Amino acid sequence: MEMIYLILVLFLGGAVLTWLLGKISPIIRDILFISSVIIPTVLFFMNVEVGHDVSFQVLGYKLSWGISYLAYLFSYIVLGLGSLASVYAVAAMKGKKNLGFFYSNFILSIMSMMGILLSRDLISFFIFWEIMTWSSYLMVVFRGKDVQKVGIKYFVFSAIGAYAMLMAIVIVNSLTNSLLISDLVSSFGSFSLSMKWLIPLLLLIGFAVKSAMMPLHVWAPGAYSNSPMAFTSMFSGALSKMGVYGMIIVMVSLVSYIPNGFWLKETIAWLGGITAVGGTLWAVAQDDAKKLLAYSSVAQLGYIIVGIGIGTPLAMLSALFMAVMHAIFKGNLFLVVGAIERQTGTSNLTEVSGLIRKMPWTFISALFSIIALAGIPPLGGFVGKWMLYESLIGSNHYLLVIVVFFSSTAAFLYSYKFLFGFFLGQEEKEWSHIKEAPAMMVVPMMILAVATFVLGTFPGLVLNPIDNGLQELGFASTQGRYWEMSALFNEWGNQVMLQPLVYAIIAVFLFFAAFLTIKGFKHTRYVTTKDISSSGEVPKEHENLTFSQNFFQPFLRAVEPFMKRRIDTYYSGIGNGLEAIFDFTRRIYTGNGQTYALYAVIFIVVLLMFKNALFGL
Amino acid sequence: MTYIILIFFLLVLMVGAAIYSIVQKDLLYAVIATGVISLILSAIFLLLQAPDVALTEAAIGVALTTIIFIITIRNTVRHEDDFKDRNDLKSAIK
Amino acid sequence: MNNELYEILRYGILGGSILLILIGLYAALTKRSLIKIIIGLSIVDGGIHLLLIGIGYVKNGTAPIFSPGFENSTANMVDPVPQALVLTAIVIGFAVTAVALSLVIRLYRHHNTLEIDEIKNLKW
Amino acid sequence: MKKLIVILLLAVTGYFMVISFMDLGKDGPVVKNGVKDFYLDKTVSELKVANTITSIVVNFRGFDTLGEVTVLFLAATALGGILYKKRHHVGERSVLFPSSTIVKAGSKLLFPAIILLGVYVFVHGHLSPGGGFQGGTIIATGFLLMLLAYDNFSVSHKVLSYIESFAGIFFVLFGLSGMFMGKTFLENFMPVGNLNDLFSGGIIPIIYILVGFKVAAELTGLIYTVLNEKE
Amino acid sequence: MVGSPVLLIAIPLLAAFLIPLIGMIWKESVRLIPGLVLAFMLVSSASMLLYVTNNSTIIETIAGWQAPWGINLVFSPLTGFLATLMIFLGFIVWLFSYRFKRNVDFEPAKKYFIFLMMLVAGAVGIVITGDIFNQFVFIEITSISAYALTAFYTGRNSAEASFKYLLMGSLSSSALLIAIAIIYSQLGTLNMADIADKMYLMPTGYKITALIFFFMGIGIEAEIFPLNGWAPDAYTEAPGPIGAAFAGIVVKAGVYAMIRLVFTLFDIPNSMQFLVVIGLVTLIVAETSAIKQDKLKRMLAYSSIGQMGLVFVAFGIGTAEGVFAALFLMLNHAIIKPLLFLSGSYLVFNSKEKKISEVNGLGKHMPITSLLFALGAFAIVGLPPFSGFWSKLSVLTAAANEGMILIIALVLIVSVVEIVYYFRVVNRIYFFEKSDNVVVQKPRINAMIAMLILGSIILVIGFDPDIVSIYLHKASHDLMNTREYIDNVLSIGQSLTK
Repeated sequence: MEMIYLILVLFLGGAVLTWLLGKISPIIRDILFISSVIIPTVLFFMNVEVGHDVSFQVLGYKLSWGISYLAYLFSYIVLGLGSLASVYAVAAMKGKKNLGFFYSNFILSIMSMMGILLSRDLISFFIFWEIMTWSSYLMVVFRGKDVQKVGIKYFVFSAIGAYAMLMAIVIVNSLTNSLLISDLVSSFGSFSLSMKWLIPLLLLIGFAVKSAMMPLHVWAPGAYSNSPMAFTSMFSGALSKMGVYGMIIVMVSLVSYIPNGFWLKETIAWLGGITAVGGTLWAVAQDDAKKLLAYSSVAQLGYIIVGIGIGTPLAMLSALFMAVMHAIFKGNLFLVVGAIERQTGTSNLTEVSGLIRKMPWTFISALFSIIALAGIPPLGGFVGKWMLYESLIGSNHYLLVIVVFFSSTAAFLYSYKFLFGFFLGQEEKEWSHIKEAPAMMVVPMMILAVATFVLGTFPGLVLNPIDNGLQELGFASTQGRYWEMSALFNEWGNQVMLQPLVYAIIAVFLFFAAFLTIKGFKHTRYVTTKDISSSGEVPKEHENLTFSQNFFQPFLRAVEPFMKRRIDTYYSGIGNGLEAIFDFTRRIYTGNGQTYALYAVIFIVVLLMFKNALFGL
Repeated sequence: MTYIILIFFLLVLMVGAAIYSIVQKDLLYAVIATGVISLILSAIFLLLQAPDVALTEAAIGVALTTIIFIITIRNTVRHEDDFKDRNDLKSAIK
Repeated sequence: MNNELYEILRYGILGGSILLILIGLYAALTKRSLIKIIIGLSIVDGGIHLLLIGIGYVKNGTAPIFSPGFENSTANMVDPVPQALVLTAIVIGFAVTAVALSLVIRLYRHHNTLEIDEIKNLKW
Repeated sequence: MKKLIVILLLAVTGYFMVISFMDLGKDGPVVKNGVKDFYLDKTVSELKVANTITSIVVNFRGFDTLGEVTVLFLAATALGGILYKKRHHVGERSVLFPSSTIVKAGSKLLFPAIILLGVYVFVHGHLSPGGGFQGGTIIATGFLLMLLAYDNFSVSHKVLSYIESFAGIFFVLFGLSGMFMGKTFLENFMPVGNLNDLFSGGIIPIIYILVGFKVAAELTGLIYTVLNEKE
Repeated sequence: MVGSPVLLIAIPLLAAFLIPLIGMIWKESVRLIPGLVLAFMLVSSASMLLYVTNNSTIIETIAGWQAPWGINLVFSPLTGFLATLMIFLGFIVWLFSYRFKRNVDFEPAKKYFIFLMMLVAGAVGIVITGDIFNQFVFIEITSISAYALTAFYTGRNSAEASFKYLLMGSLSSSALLIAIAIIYSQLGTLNMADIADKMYLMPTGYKITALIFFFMGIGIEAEIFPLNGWAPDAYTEAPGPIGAAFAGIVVKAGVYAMIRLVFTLFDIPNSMQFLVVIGLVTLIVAETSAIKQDKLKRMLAYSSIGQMGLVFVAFGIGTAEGVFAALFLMLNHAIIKPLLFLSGSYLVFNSKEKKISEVNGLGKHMPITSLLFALGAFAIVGLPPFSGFWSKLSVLTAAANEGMILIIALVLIVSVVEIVYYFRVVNRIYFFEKSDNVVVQKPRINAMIAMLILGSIILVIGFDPDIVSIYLHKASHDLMNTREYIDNVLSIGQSLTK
């Protein structure tokens, strides 16, 4: 059997078996779950090679599966994060109900993402896209919270996106009589002008929904925070990257060939910029860590979209690098929140504080991820952001630089809030019994934390595959590797490492860490939030005095005018209005049999009149 | 000629019976008028050289349909406008 | 019977059948009593039967029945096919009317009214 | 208001119907030799049936008739189902109106005559106007008369159901036996005899008699069911 | 010859007449015989379908008279496919409703099964007959069975639903008779192939008037927009399995009659556009009406009407691809919607109002039924990898190949509406808390088997749509080639000369 078939069948069979046999005993279920994620992963990396396609026919449509360099890059994200998150999930979800269902959905969503990456034609791409959508939908509603609102919103937006894609797909089929992506790319130049605009636009709508681009992002915060955290790390880390993957292909292979297509690119870049700013501001305002990270994901995806929209090789490079990094650190942060929620029962930043001593490993992995998120060297986030700025300035998008810069500065605010709210501050009595999460949860988090460090130090590990992918897309390389163009590597580093800079920073970092730790041990006096006596007012027992309360109030007051108009309210207005109209249309069915008979007579009269108008007597 | 006059006479009678049957508020009379329509129809069928149809229409349209209508009216209400009260056909016929 | 008379006869029959159909439809569409509606429908049926027979009629036609000695005189026979169709249609119409009336009885049993405007528990 | 709309609509419909139908059949069909001539021809020459309508109803379009008796059968069954109540007062029939002695006596006299007429009509269905449907309905009216005249006149549901079922079964079996004899469904497989003989037309009279029985039983049962409906 | 189409009609009729007799002696027979008959019909029809797919169309004359003169039955790839589908569904519904409600008396049970069998037989008759008046008779058989089945429960509303259905049904039969009268008066024949052969002789005015009356008559059965007021009521008030039978059998017969008219009988090109318009209107009105329903079966009914609208849109595309897509859609709808009705009828089994809110949290208490309902919901909104996706894809592909981009957009927008209301119900089943006064009803084993069969078909077609595509291709070829149909039917006798 072809290896690709085998991998997908293993995933699918694993999903079914986990569900069915999982009813027998939890141990069998857990083992089945982990092995049906790990075994295909190993098989994939051992056996699947780029450029080996298999094709077959269904209903007269020619389908083709295989893997490209670009997809291979994304499969690192999907399978790597998938394996780690699945190990984490087994420990994190222990004792919950309906776990068989959860696990099999987990496997299904990994399978569907791999399917998307393996698809070389639009139909199987769409099929796996939809499987991904509904399996992730089932995860969003898994906890049974707000299902009618959040779940339906997620699915409706996904469906709008997917149907836009489907429409593009059938139009492509009618124009080229083939559904292979390569055929679309090669014959795109011969389409009429309207089709040249319509098809990329429709496809972009589909991808923009999944990558949470404004104004199609409204599903994301609810959906990210509603699904179990073990899955959200996949959701935000890997699943949203499928939108990015599609978007890159469309922007590079199709939009570049549209006459005056740069307008579209500019628009996308600006939408990305707005997404970044909006997501950041909203993230700052959140008190729930899940919501905060969700908005932060939206913002981070905004950077990636900016990079894709600019479309120069360096920008693409930065976008892809940020995509990988985002998968790692955001995936990790959601795992951290999951761990905290599991141990404390809440994910609210204003309720929990001072966990640094209780959950040190969790803290360290959170710290690494936050630093990477904020874009501080030497961790991975820095390289991507640097290249983004460089490419923006290089292509004369100065205004956009300001926007992105503003948003990434503002990102410090929520990064700080996150770190501070959970781990620093006073230790509350009620959290004194908290213990560190089990090893099965800590190990994946630590692996991801180390990954941020490794990739920050050795960016070439990722940049080389990215470069392969870009060359495959048609950025023909003339002088070696693209990323060598970046000042970052020209000036301060050799081709693989950022050596001097890195060593210096690591030294400083370690020194400060050691210094602070030693100093901290000596002088710390542990107090609780209630342990204050200023101006003689003793706080009441239930008063929430955590530091994280109203953390950035002045800042929020300053940006309030921008945040007042929520797109969400417009959408719900449209939704409610439509439902009201629909409620009115069904009144056609009055319930009176005679009225129905009258309709029949009207029907015949209208037709007879039409007949007279069209054909004479 | 007489043949045509006869048919036309019957047609007019039939349309009159039809109008009567839908104008009449007393459902019993309306039903009987419907029976009359069937009877006239049956006669017209006979004149139009369709004896088989005439026979069927006479038996079904005049007798059976009418009686089923009457039974229904007896089980429900007799006047078109009074929808609520159950009338007593027995006393009406006496 | 000459041609003009035949024309008049045909117009009369078709016109009568159309009138019957319209009168029946009027009753079915405006009357509020269920029984009146069914009366209307059966009048419509009658009109259609007349229409079919009228279509089959030919000038100076004779019934499509062969009497002894006249086996070959098919020339002036009226069309037997519509008659056969009407035969079937009458019986079917009666069957439907009977079912309708039994439904009326049941509706009256439940709703205690025959007004069609009040029998609309099922709507929208 | 509603009436006005309906009148307007019907006026339009009527106008269109008049202008579309007025010339219907004016010069006969556009196709001059339709199926009708074939029927008229074959009825005499092959089937030896005098009444063309009978031959059409039973033979050429016999399948319609099978469907039609099924419709009646279903209607009779449906009536029972729709008016079904759990507790049946057997033998207790409501009286439509009390009948006088004259009516009773007259009915008693008329009843055999009506039945005889009905039987005559369906036995001679292939020779003269009439046939199974007509005869069956006439017999049903006879029973109706008795049911109306006599409060205590009752028909056995069981017997009706036997007649109905057997007539239907034999109808279908006659049709099928045509198939088993290497011909087609409902095709004549018996000697046709001479035109205008009582025993002519092959299976046509037999089937029509079966139809007569079935229609009579179904209609009687139908009326009986409705009459039994207590207020 | 592998079988005889006439047996598909004659055997159930024979059984219908026989059941009252045998029922007097052996009571269980009234339940068993219809099942045996349907099984026989299924085997016979399926074997004939296999035969006609590989060989020529089976045409059976009745009473020995050749095509234009006698009534004939046409078992072609198209009619055979639809007939087999209907019989299969009839069998499934029988299997499901065998002892569906335990406390039903003997008499109603007898009638229920007779009517169910006759419903199937009538629908099969509508499909395989080659004569328009015969089709009318079969429509009446189907309708009367349907009226009776709708009024089967003695509750307050079932008679109302049945009466509305009957009112519309009477109008339908009147319109059909008028149309048949016009056709006969002009062409002097009632055979479909013969009519199609001579249709060019008919004056345009009459032709279109006849078509309009046919549209009205058959449109009521096929649930096109202004004529479908009866449908939601009848679906809601009929017993659960009968809702499945309506959606899977009766409507399909109506749709068949409609397309036979448009594609074969009448040669009016504009009627294709009419199909598209009326289909779109039906689709939009029905789907938008469904979203605010609070009764489960009523929602399913509106959804069913909407799907029929989509089928008409697909037929209206007018190409072989469109017909293929429409037939595929019909097949999928005939499998999925009955599954929804059947599982839905167990979800609201003990409830009086049959409200959607009463399915809350049943996923834990009746896992398999709920799962099958969810499977059906996923399939009907067209999510891959279930069967509904392929048919939706084929419809859209066919429409795109004709350049109907606006129609694609409308269909897809409506699909989003569909998603909303189906997912709301699925969410309720799985993620809400069950209220205490809802009594759970475990499905009987036979009902479970029936539902599992349908569910597995959804999965099988979803994973490999090619196992049915050969039949669909043959059928669409059959429908598109009017000339071949005419020649097939008329060649066995000689055509009437003009």
